[in-house]
Amino acid sequence: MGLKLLTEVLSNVFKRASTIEYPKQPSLALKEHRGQQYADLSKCVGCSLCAVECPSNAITMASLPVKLKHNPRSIYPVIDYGKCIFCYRCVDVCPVKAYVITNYFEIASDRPGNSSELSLNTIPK
Amino acid sequence: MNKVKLIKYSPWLLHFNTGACNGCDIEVLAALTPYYDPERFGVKLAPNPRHADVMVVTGAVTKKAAERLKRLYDQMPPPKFVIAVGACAISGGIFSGSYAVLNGADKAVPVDMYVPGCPPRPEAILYGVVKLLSKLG
Amino acid sequence: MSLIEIPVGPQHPALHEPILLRVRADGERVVGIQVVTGYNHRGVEKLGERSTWSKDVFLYSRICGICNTVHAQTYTQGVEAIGGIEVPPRAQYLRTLVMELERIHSHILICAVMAEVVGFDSLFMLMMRDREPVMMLKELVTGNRVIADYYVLGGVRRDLDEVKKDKILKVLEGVEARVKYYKKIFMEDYTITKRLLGVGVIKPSEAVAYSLVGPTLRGSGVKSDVRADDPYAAYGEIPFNVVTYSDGDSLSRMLVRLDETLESIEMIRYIIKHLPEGPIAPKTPIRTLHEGEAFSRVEAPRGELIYHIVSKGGDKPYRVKVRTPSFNNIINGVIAYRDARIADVPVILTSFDPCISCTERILVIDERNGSTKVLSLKDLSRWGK
Amino acid sequence: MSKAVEFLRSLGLTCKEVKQARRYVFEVSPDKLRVVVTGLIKLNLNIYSSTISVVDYINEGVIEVNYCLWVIDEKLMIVLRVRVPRDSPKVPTIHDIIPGALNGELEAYDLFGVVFEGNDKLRRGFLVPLDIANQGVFPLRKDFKV
Repeated sequence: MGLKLLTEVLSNVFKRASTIEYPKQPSLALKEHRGQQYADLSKCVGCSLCAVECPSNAITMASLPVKLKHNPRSIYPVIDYGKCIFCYRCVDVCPVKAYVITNYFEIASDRPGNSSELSLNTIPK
Repeated sequence: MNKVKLIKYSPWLLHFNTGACNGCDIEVLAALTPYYDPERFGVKLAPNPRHADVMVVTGAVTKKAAERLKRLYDQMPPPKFVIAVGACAISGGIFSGSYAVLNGADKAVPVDMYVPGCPPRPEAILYGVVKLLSKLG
Repeated sequence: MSLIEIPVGPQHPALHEPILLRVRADGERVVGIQVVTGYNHRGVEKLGERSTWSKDVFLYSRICGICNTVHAQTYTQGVEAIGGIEVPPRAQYLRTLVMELERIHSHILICAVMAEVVGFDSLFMLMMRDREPVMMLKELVTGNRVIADYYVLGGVRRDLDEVKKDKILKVLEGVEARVKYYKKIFMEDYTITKRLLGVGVIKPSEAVAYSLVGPTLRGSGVKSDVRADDPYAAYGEIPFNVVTYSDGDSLSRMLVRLDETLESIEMIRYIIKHLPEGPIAPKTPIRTLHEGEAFSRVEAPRGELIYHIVSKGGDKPYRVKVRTPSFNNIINGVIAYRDARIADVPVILTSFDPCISCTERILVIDERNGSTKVLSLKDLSRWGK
Repeated sequence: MSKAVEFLRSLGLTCKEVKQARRYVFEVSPDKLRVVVTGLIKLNLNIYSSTISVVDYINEGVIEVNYCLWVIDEKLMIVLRVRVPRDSPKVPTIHDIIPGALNGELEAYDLFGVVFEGNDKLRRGFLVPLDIANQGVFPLRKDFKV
């Protein structure tokens, strides 16, 4: 027992530390991780299915500032990240596959944010 | 020296579960373990609210736990800060609208940092803590 | 001699969950324990009646974060039984895979917490370190470390390819070696055996009468496992052993968990080798159901989980009754505290693998002596270490 | 044929058809419940109380109490179904016969207001927040509005 303990201690002394120096190093998040998602307005047709199917009612439909040809009702989904449970139900039910999925998770802020800015950046010029 | 600045060097966390599903709790616990090791930033779990500087609230704040939350917050010495971890602590998340839930920790105590996610990754929690510290100046 | 009442919780440095134990002590000896919960009651069952069948999968997953896929399994399995929905075999195997991954991380977690409670902090840190690869596997398969959201009615949401299979097998090899090492530590180390051996003994007949379930029941030597007795998902086709230990004390409950972890690793190897081909979900999503009811049982990491689902047709459930394993174990488990010493109370509670978010319920009093004078020690923080 | 199911049939109870395997649902009248449960326990088949599930059928004016018992030795579930009027739901307690039924009875009382006669540990407000419990309403009944 004593010898085994000694080898365990020695191997741990010479092993590289298992800590990831996170803010300096990139995190361990895999590309499969369900991170921040938002609607791509060059595809979204404003059908509101994601808002209906959201389990935590985090999606509201807001009106678009510009007219888009493929979006007759001129509305787009805004995800409230404070309410969103990142289940990706919206991604699954979307009939035109308009959601952009990322594994980005650094969205902590001093007020709950939403996806409207990210979505509006995708409006085709 | 400014008291707020002193906290910046070694904030002690108080973790309180106000009715979470345990998802956020085990991620807070995981954030304290060797892989993420927040003691690099001087972050440590406080055994007692009277020693704590930052309260980490997880979970949909139930009406019964909200009284305890207020009491714990009052017991902490100023300056004090609150981090709401997870969708439930921010707005009630999927439990918002239930008869037993207050819809967010900010209904009971002032919140300084929101960490979205269900549950957020340990890195996201660390990012929230570091961002709060850097905000203190 | 007057009795002293010591409140433990709801905020406690060792137990990260809101539960209040009112311990009545006569000197060092515990004479009564009062379990006060309800800090975690979120009214899930009422919320579920307002939402639709398909959205409720996500709600019921969030009853408990640690055992979220088993909650999703119990719910979908009940709904599929009512609707007569066939689940493709590949989806059944993938569901089983994720449930076993969850069992591994849950069992390692509670063994780590036990190490922390008895004051063996370095073991706690090591076990938490070796749990991280399992969480990574869960993220690889499902997309999130903790709450998987892997289920839809009739199937699963993500498929598994060859690269992921190889990765799972490789990581599990490392985990298996470490779990074997920890099992040895739990059986031999002086610090642990001194605190766990012979503490909180429950006899087999009592364990059945008081309706304890899961590793707590199997730790008392009663062979009862839903996976073997009442097979669901792919468990009918996967060979495995039901682990029992006969001593009924805290140590045997922990050893049941460690042995089950090793069993689960073997099961995952079998699943990956024999994964059938085919679709993983039905082509058209299921939205409405006809009338009916189902009693759906699943072996969660903590024991038998049961849902009673009543449908009156339409797109909403009429009633979903959830009974979680911890609800039986914590509240009826007060018998284990008989004549324990105060320092043993957190050990016994941890050996039940308490999951308060599952329980979220009521109060029980177990008192032998009539209380003479009750003193209240309000502040007790560094307690049990 | 299993001993437990045969015993229940010998008492003149009829089994309701359920789709799932290993589930046997029997309707029992409230006054016969204690006799049936005592007889089942005396068979020595390692029976534990899995759960007590309550369903509120508001249109029929009935509250249904389902005692789910799992028989370890025979690997089957026996559901004893008791239907009581909704305005005064009273059933005899079984927690002195099966101690493990206590938590289910406490829960059913707090959420549905089902009174288990003979159980002196029933009380309100430990699970339900006090502001709702003090109104004297039961949150899981169908007429309770959030």
